Amino acid sequence: MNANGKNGELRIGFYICHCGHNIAGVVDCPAVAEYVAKLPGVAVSRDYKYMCSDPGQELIQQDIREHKLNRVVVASCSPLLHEATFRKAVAAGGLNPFFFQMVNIREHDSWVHTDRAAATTKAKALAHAAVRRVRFHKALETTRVPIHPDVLVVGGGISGIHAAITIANAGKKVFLVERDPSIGGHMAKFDKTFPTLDCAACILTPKMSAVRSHENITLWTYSEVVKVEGYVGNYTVTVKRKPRYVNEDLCVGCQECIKACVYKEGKFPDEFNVGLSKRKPVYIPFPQAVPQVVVIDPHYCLQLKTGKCKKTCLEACADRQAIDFTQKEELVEIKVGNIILATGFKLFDAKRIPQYGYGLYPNVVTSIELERLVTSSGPTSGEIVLRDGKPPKSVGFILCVGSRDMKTNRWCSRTCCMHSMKLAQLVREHTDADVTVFYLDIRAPGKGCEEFYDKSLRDGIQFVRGRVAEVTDWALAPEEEGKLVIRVEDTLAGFVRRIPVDMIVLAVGMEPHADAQDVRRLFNLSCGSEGWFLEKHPKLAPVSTFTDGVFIAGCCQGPKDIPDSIAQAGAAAAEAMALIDKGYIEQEPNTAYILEQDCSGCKSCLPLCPFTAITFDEAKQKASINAALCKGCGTCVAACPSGSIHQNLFEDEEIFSEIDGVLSYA
Amino acid sequence: MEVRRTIKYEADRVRGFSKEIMSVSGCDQLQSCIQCGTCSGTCPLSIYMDFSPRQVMALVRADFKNEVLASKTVWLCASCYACTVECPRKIRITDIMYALKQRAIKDGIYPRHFPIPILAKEFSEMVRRKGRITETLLVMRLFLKANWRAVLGSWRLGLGLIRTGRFVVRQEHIERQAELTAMLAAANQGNGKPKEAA
Amino acid sequence: MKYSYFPGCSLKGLGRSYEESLLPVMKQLGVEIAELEDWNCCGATAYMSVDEAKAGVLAARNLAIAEKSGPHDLLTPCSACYLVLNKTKHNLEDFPDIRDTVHNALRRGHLTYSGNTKVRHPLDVLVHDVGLEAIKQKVVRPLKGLKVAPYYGCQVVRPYSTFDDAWNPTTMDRLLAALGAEVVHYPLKTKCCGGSLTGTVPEAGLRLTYILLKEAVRRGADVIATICPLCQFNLDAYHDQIDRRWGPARIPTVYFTQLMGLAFGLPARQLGLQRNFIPMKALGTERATV
Amino acid sequence: MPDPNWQPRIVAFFCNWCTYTAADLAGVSRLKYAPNVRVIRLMCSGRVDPQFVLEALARGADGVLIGGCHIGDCHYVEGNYKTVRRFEMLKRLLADLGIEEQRVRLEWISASEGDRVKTVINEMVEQVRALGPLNLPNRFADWDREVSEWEAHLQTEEPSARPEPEVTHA
Repeated sequence: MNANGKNGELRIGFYICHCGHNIAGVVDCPAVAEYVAKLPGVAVSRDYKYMCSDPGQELIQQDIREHKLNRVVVASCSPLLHEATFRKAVAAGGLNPFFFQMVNIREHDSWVHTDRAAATTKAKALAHAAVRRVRFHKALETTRVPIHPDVLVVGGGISGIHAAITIANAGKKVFLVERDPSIGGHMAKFDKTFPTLDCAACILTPKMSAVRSHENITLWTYSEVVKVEGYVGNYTVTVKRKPRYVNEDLCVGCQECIKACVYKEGKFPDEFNVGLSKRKPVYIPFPQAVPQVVVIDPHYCLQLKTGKCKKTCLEACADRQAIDFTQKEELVEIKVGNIILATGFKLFDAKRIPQYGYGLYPNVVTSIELERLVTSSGPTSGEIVLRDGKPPKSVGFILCVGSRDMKTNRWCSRTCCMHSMKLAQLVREHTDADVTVFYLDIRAPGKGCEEFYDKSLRDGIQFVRGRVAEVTDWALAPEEEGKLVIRVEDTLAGFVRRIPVDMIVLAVGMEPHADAQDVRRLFNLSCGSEGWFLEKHPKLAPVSTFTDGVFIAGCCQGPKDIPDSIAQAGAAAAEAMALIDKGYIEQEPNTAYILEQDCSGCKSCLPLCPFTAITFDEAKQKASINAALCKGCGTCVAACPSGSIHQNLFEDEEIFSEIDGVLSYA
Repeated sequence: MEVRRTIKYEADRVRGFSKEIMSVSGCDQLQSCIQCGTCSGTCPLSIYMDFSPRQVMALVRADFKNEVLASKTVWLCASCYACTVECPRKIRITDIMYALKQRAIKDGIYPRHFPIPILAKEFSEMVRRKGRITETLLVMRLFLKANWRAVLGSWRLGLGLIRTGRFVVRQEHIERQAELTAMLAAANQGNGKPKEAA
Repeated sequence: MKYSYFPGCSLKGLGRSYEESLLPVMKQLGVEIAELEDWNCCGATAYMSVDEAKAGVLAARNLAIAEKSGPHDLLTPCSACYLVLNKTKHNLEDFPDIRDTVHNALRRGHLTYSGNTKVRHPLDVLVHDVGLEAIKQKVVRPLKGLKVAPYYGCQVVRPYSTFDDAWNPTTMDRLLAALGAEVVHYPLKTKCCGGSLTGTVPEAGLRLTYILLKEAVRRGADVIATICPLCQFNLDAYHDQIDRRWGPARIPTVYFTQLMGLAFGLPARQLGLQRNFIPMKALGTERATV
Repeated sequence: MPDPNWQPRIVAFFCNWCTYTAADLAGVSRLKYAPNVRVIRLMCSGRVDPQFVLEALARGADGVLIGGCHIGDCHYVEGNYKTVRRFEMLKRLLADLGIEEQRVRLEWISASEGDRVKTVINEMVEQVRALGPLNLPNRFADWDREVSEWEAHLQTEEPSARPEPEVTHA
């Protein structure tokens, strides 16, 4: 016990936190303190209202000085929350911070049990284990790992764009990788934004241009991350750049090739207009696309499909020679220190609720389809019309389509109420139609949103509270002939109604991308049960993840509106920049090490390490571990047949003493 | 003008009623009801009900036992299960309706001269005694008990059934009636374990 | 291919033409059918309304007898029986309390049920076990030009069906098409026919029947095909009352098995088609006298 | 007759990233579960040395629960694969020792599955409760006593039966 007091005496300070009533309401804290006081080596044992408060931390420091403590144990909340706090306090008291052990009696005890006696017994057992364990603790030093200053942002929607620009403006290099041929994401498809009704393009386009022109941003559209290696500060990322068959550096976006294409008219569903219009095999996704570079779709291009085409596009491009049918997929490797994921969401497929007739009745559309219809740059140049070209006389909005429903998605998608009211107002603006909104609850908590709801009410939009049961096309009354009929209980009036309308708009909710699980694995993240990326802490670390140096922003974390997405993107950028500006991260010294004299040279540890931290010295016939590469999982420690591998902070004797400890009190 | 007070006082609630209904197998999900009205909107018969299915859910949850049991709603349920399949909270509404019907019959609280509870009772009585149902006989019995006038109104239907050879007058029955009777009697005793206090 | 067969009370009474057509069709296809020995009433929806425990016992006795009789699936043509037997099967799996009560009662009759017997509807068996190809091979008189509205009703597709969608089932559509019939788009295919309310509360029950009929007529159907004895009865038997209340909506309603029989070349009388109130004229069956 | 006040004692080894976090989540969500489990935090389920499990049982635990990230989700890429392999070995060993299989359980619980922590712990506590106390420490004592008695017996009764130590001379 080299680090103990002068004569090797162990002097442990034990502190149990009441956490107000959080712990003390279930666990008898004074009784635990009394019990621990009698354990060997314990010099001080106290219970205190809030250990994490300044006076609480001061108490530890004072005791270290006055009682010559050389070990500290705090029983309070989860170490994932406050271990760092107490280590700092211990260090401030003049002790090595790793002479500390934390006991989780809140998340693992008082919050999950109701029986006071049993919870107190458990707290004593856990405290006993820590007191035994801390005896074996050693003085350790954290190591510093430098942070690579470049950042990768994945996803070029409004969140990714904002994060990239924020970081680039601070003078850091950013790689922005987008899967589609243009950045802009969902927002680029919107006409106006709630609750201010300002034009989406007017506020988004300048940011998209800023991305293109920013000297610190490398923009790779039509690209996907395929591999991520390394760890915080030092990630090596492989990006797949899909061939667009057009040289980005040479194309000037004149679109002559599109005009010249052998397909005289668009023939294939236009993704940007959600299939409401047609495009050619060679196209630019939308007029404001960034980059202004055409893309050739290999699924439809005659030349790429059959090799037999007049290649009129090549002629049109003439001496610029930007079109290159030989382009191949490319893999590019980059090094970055931090990663921000802003991969967004996908819209709920309305066909999954067959009773609303989407796909069966042509005038049942989704909210995003109406959004395209209402946009002046859209397929109808801003005319809201039925499939037959006539303007609707009545429009019904059905809310919560695929949301708040245990059979589809349980969550509230948060934006559909406001989005629908915005569209409802635009319908009123553009047509003479009567508009009825069918809702469950109007959720308008954002700034200016309740006022927007009030405006909708005063604009004469009808609101019927009830979840629509079905949309049908059969008439039971003369006014229903030729109409779509909504059957719904008007829950406020208290009876069932049949309401005939010309057009029905389904407010489809948000859900995680189909490949969210693959992306999650790629970046080593967790997902909640719904499939959204999981933040490190729902309140205190909303953009951090359990993987250091990987942050999340926008709707990949859960449904949110534009202001919230941007706020998160800014927060993620700030978190990344904080790490970059600090220049290094302190690594938990939980690395494994090999006692050379005990190593038998059996090599069984070598293949176990996924980080190739273990090397073998053929001359000495001994293995050794590179602490800089070791991530501290301890797998090799458990596997070493000769017991020569040890792990700091998780030494065998520390764990054995913990096992002893938890079992020593019935 | 005649007026009626509709206010409800706390004393009008029958405390524990909702718990009792929710303790019936499969009915606990009622707690999740968000009063969206999908059940009423989907129900083909809600347009004839005095309380819509959604309102019944609310009344049960708030312990308004007398109001629920006296309503026609549960008896108008045709057991088509549309509400159960469509409910976004996966509430087994049809089963709750059954639980309410059972409760109503047990407590004798149901609308008077209403044929449906009578049908249910006559049906079960015929099954208990014969093991099988002879529909035409059952319907005759029902009409006689609930509304003998209807027999006259349906004479054409009866005649048609006779002509098409569908009017069966011989009571169907099973062979081992004693076995069935013993089993039904055993069902009365529950699972053979002492019942937990509700 | 062998199945146990639970006819249910209706197929011995008002719905006897269902059985009359089902059995020869199955025979034609080489499907062996053995009627359950001493089966009892499934309890239907009425018994559930009175006593849940007894309703479970009634249904379980049949399941137990079926299990005792062999490892075959239990063919259950009546929708109500199909629902009740399946529901009981599910309840026995899901709710220990019901399980204990039912098993306790079964012991009195020296019966046991371990949950092995599957309850299947003939539609499911015909399309998924026998197969459309085998059925097509038996067709000698294709139902060419016959416009059929496929009507499934409620209790086969909801809530316990495992073989088709609860909102938009298509099994019968495909079967009818295999017989050569023209299948009419009929979005009311899973709407309720009114069940027993047609008799008890005709104002409500018959209105549902009327809407089903009217919409089938409006969509140009010659005949409605059904899979349930109560649906068939409701859609067929009340036309005089419907006429009086809302005006005529006359269209014949037959069992899908009757259409199969006709396509297989069996005589209409052998399929019980003479029992219809509204006769099927198109294929030259005898007109029932009303 | 077992002690009516007997409560199963279960030692759990949870990985820091998934299962320990899930247990924290269970706490934050105020889910309630049986108080019989004592959790020891490790960075990865791959750190669980079979000896930890044996030690826990030898020291009086009635069951051991190991919790890690789902396969494919390991924070350390593949640590939990090693856990699986070791666990299989361990189960065989425990079977040889006559310890019931249900006393040792390996579960994958991700950081978001707080409710699963509750379910698994409650299930396991009930399973172990049904099995009754394992009581290895006392069994060891019994075995020790038997062995020493037997040795003593050998020494007193048949000293000549003991083989003479072999001595070799260089």
